[in-house]
Amino acid sequence: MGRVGPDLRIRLGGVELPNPVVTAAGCAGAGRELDRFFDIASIGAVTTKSMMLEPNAGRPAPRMAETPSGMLSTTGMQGPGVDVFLQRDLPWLLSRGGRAIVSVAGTGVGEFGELARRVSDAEGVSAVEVNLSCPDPGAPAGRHFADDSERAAAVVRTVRSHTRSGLPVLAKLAADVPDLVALARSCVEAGADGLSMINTVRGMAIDTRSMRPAVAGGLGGLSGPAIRPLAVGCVYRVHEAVPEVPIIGMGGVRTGEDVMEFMAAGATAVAVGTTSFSDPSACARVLRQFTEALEARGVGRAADLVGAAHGSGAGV
Amino acid sequence: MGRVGPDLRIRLGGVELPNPVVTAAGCAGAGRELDRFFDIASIGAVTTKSMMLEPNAGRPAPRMAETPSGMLSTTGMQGPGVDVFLQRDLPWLLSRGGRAIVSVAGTGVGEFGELARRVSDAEGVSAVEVNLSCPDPGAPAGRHFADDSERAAAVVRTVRSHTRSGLPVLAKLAADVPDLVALARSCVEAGADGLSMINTVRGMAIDTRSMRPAVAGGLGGLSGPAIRPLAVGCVYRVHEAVPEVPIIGMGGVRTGEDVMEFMAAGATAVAVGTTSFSDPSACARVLRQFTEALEARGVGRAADLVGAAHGSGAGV
Amino acid sequence: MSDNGPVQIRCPVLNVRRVDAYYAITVVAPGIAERFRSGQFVTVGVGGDHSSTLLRRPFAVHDVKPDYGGTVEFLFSVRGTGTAWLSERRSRDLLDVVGPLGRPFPLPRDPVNCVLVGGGSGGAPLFPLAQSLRRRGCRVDFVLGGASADRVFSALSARRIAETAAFTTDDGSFGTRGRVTDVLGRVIEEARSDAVYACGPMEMLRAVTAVAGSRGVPVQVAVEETMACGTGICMTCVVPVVGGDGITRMARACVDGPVFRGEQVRFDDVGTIPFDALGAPGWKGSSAARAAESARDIA
Amino acid sequence: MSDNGPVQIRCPVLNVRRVDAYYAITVVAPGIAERFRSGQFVTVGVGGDHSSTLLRRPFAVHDVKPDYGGTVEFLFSVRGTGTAWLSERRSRDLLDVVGPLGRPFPLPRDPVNCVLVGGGSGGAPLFPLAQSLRRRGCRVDFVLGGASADRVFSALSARRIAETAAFTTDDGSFGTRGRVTDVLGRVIEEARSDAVYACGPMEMLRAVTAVAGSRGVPVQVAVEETMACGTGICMTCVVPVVGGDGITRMARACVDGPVFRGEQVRFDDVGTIPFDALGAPGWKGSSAARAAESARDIA
Ligand SMILES: Cc1cc2nc3c(=O)[nH]c(=O)nc-3n(C[C@H](O)[C@H](O)[C@H](O)COP(=O)(O)OP(=O)(O)OC[C@H]3O[C@@H](n4cnc5c(N)ncnc54)[C@H](O)[C@@H]3O)c2cc1C
Ligand SMILES: Cc1cc2nc3c(=O)[nH]c(=O)nc-3n(C[C@H](O)[C@H](O)[C@H](O)COP(=O)(O)OP(=O)(O)OC[C@H]3O[C@@H](n4cnc5c(N)ncnc54)[C@H](O)[C@@H]3O)c2cc1C
Ligand SMILES: Cc1cc2nc3c(=O)[nH]c(=O)nc-3n(C[C@H](O)[C@H](O)[C@H](O)COP(=O)(O)O)c2cc1C
Ligand SMILES: Cc1cc2nc3c(=O)[nH]c(=O)nc-3n(C[C@H](O)[C@H](O)[C@H](O)COP(=O)(O)O)c2cc1C
Ligand code: FES
Ligand code: FES
Repeated sequence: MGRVGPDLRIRLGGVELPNPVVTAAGCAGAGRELDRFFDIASIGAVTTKSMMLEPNAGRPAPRMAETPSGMLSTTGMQGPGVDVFLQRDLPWLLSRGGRAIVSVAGTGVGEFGELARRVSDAEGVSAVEVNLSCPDPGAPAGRHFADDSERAAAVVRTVRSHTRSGLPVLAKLAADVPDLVALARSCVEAGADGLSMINTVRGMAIDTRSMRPAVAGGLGGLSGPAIRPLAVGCVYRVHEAVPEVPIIGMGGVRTGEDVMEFMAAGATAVAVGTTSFSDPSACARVLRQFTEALEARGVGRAADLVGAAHGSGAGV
Repeated sequence: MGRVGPDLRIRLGGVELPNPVVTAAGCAGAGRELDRFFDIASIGAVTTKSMMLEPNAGRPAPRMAETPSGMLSTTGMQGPGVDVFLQRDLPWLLSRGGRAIVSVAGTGVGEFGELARRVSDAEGVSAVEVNLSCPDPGAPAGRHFADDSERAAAVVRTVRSHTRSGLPVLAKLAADVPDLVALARSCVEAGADGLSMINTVRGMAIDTRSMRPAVAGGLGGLSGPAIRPLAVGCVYRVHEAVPEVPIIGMGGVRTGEDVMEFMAAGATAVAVGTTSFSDPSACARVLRQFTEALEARGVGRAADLVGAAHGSGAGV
Repeated sequence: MSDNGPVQIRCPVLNVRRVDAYYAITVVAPGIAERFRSGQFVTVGVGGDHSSTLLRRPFAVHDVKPDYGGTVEFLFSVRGTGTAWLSERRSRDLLDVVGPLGRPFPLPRDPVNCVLVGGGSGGAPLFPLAQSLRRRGCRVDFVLGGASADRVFSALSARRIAETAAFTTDDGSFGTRGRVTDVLGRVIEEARSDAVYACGPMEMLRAVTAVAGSRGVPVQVAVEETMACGTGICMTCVVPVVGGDGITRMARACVDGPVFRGEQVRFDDVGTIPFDALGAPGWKGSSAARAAESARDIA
Repeated sequence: MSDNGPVQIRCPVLNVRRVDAYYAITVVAPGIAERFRSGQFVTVGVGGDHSSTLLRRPFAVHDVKPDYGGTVEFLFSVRGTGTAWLSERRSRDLLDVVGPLGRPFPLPRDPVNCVLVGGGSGGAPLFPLAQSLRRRGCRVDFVLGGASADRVFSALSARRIAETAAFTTDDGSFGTRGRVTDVLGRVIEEARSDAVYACGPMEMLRAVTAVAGSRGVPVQVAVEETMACGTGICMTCVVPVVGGDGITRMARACVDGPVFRGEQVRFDDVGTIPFDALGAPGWKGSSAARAAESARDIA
């Protein structure tokens, strides 16, 4: 009808995405399953499940438990290994016209570098996301790279140096770290072109019938709308500290209004995670709702929303 | 009818409570308002709003926002000051047959000591709870005592030394601290007889109509069932580290099953917080449901549940 | 547990009606009906047991009837998730209702002339008040305003109960185009009003207080602050209010209010902590003030 | 977007019936009905838009009819919050349904003899299967078990469709006291069965696989693992399954299953990661295995 909608384009590091709605790592496979419910090329990008160097069988079942407005999960990054992904899944996604943000998960700093090299050598990747919520073999059990700003920076530095220039490196941060803002600064100093946040938050549920933890291994990762206020708070604080760095905000996004909320807090793009489990069409719906919300408010450019909630009175 | 129910008594430090259901600080005033809905003497104890030395006007409105299965709040510990509490509210609660866990909040280490001294001098207090989620004037803005295990220990040490022996001192911990287990150990070494956890978790919501943070001041504290998995995980981890130390578990308790869950994770008592806002009879209902759950499972002593979920396979 | 405080009951819905832009729900709640005094409100759980919306929604009581042992009616417009859910209730559904809550409107001892001013759904609590006043032989005049004709609350009943009833709408679709305060002065003069009662948005209450104050007529206002608990335990609903002792306190709208004397509400400072409020940075604690505080009752 | 994959639709409820210990819900869902093949399941959103229970609930499809363009029926027993909510649905309510999901039961090319074994609500998916098999000229025998008479699923229809139907209950209140596997061997022998199809709890599937295996009869089992998404993207529903290449993989019950060949499921290792599974600590990655992996299709 010739009507011109709002300009949805956003820039993440050197790369432009047609709109700010992307999938969250581990919540969309590599896009193929969701493409049965909506056109996977219509959203900003697919962030893949975190890829490891070798095939990985993950954690034993039960791997999930439902919690109030959220869920706990512990999949242990099961996957076929990065090479299978690059040979089988990435070409499919690109052939469909989709964009890929490839998440990588190493078992050590060196492995992150090797992962980055292989991903960087593949054609057509839009960005590399570094999952820093991976166990650090050099730290006490249960500690992730993200729990130590120095170790996180070492990973980011290695990934950046193994990634061809022009391909943005995004550091994926967690909320339950000793000092989020310090972590964000370290990652940026180490060469991250952008930040993704937040990963799941460590938590537990106990099945009161069996009196055992509801997911195998005890602790799981909490995700879903329950954690949205935590996530929005993290994005707000990090955007305040490093306003020039693009952020992919995520954590419980369910509607177009939630995208507005994350962008106002300082996110440049927004990822849909757990909601794709309960609503396989969610990404497309959220993008539509977001577009309508912009139109209703007469906002011409999505990018203008970034950080809108900052300013006098909102300081913390 | 002469039927003997389960033995609900539990011990917190040197003090015995008739049952494990208590109120959470700041979610029950000093018991008077809730006593209109159930007999305030029937529950384990009332944990009071955190008392400061001087009257405190708190934070500007809006002070709350609803979030998925939770709420954000920022009351800034408004209250009349500890003396008014000790003269007006405490005698009322004791006259009704209730038990008081008095929460204290200082603006500095010394003030915590003075608060402890005054509370300790009052007759009939069951325990002192030290709210470590208070701004530390010696640290950067926004940092609480709980964010620094050393500073937290200094507060606990001072409170312990100003509190008469026999009166238990409980350290109230937060989940969003650099190292919860280290914090717990420091507080116990500094003389805490027990630990309470978790306080609200820092988060934010943005009103997408005004594009401003929904509570004044930006960050608020997230509470309610949304944070229960975080809280259960914290109790589990701390009980694993210091199994001999009694814990008051809290965070999103809504039903008797939730009490079971916290106790299985390692809590000796369990506090009802936000749920009392939505259901003023909640404490009595939760206690009834908990008692029924014990009976249904044939558990004779509530105290036997403590830590039941620990053991092989549940490690993290 | 005290006997004349609020109660919490699961009450059956008697009916849900549309009234212009509003919904009216009547529940069977004898315990609440018998305790109710005008100006008080109820809070209603929304969304069912597994709802993600935890907090109760507050509504002024619009009518109380003796049928079925005692019914309570409240009116609302659909704003968000909670009111949308309520609008879908049907007869015989159960609602979890707590009430009556808050301080009621103080009633004059003598049969004086009262003007009742309501904005939008703020008109609701004025109807039981009008009836109480009439029973005491007071003259009642109404001034009701709204954005448009369908938001002017119960114009017909107002006409029936009151000596006179004036209406205003923002868009001029009914009554005078403008605000309630545009006609209030005239009404006060013509009716020789001795007292004003008002309920509606904070801005309206401020303006009503100013109009009445300039004519030396005392005003009682019922405020609507966001409330997490409604019972006085959460401290989220505070409004700066000057006490009889001249000290400003952050008063809880739910138990210290919702009814306050208009001139005691520091309307200009709503949404702030006035510098001189009890316990604010500028407040100088005196032992006398503290002693006064400790003598005050809390609810 | 592909055309024969699952669809997500808001479908009106046609009716909700009680059937012994179960509820049966029929929804109008032409898009799902036309794509459905027996063994597939649907997932249903529960609790409404503002529910705190986020995840969809999976249910096997029990019946598909051409009425109203295509209806889909599923049966369930009330276990927790989601099924309790579903049991309260009424005609014309809308349900958010995704389906059909998962790999269907493979059907024999020739008119062979098939025995269908169901435990509790696990009987549900066997009914459309029985019809498909009958249409191909297969002989169908049923073995249905349950805790008690009211949990033995659709005994009447089973008798109507099948050549023979045997029933077992734990408490002996109906049919033989005991387990389905107590009678299965006899049924296989008497009916000279060429294939077994089974659906029910993991323990039952293991036992059925053992009984059939010892007689050299192939088994197809439909498993019920906890599922967060049902569409293959969350990796929470995994079961250790040996592939044709001899490699054990943690297969997704939702898209790689729910139907597997019985002898390929490592029942003893359910709830663990077998040491030799692909990517497990004991697995030695060979480039050949990796090449095989990359050639596999994912759904
Ligand atoms: C004492 C009192 C009496 C009231 N009486 C009436 C009445 O008779 N009729 C009527 O239509 N409305 C009345 N209100 C306002 C009514 O409570 C809100 O419209 C309602 O809570 C909105 O809920 P929601 O879920 O639809 O909106 P949402 O925006 O989804 O609610 C989110 C949160 O904000 C709160 N909230 C939103 N709007 C308001 C508001 N205007 N005032 C207070 N809290 C709000 C809700 O309670 C909830 O906690 C009254 C409010 C108070 C405090
Ligand atoms: C492929 C498949 C087909 C199924 N078909 C049927 C059927 O035809 N009829 C029927 O009655 N049941 C069936 N089930 C089981 C059914 O999904 C559960 O009974 C239902 O999810 C319970 O939900 P709830 O909210 O009542 O229970 P809750 O215990 O409150 O659920 C909490 C969470 O656990 C999951 N869960 C609980 N029990 C089970 C279970 N037994 N299997 C899988 N997930 C579970 C829920 O989906 C939810 O995510 C099937 C399950 C699967 C995986
Ligand atoms: C089942 C599941 C698997 C996940 N896998 C990954 C992963 O492989 N890599 C990663 O960086 N984040 C992973 N995440 C975290 C999400 O990408 C996201 O950060 C988090 O879930 C918060 O968003 P949400 O609340 O929208 O789900 C996973 C989350 C879930 C629930
Ligand atoms: C409105 C509000 C006020 C609170 N005030 C205090 C306080 O004064 N002192 C304190 O230690 N904790 C305070 N808390 C935290 C609670 O005691 C409790 O730790 C937290 O809310 C988690 O429990 P819940 O989810 O059951 O509410 C407050 C919480 C809320 C929601
Ligand atoms: S609403 Fe909780 S104190 Fe008023
Ligand atoms: S349920 Fe999500 S992959 Fe199977």
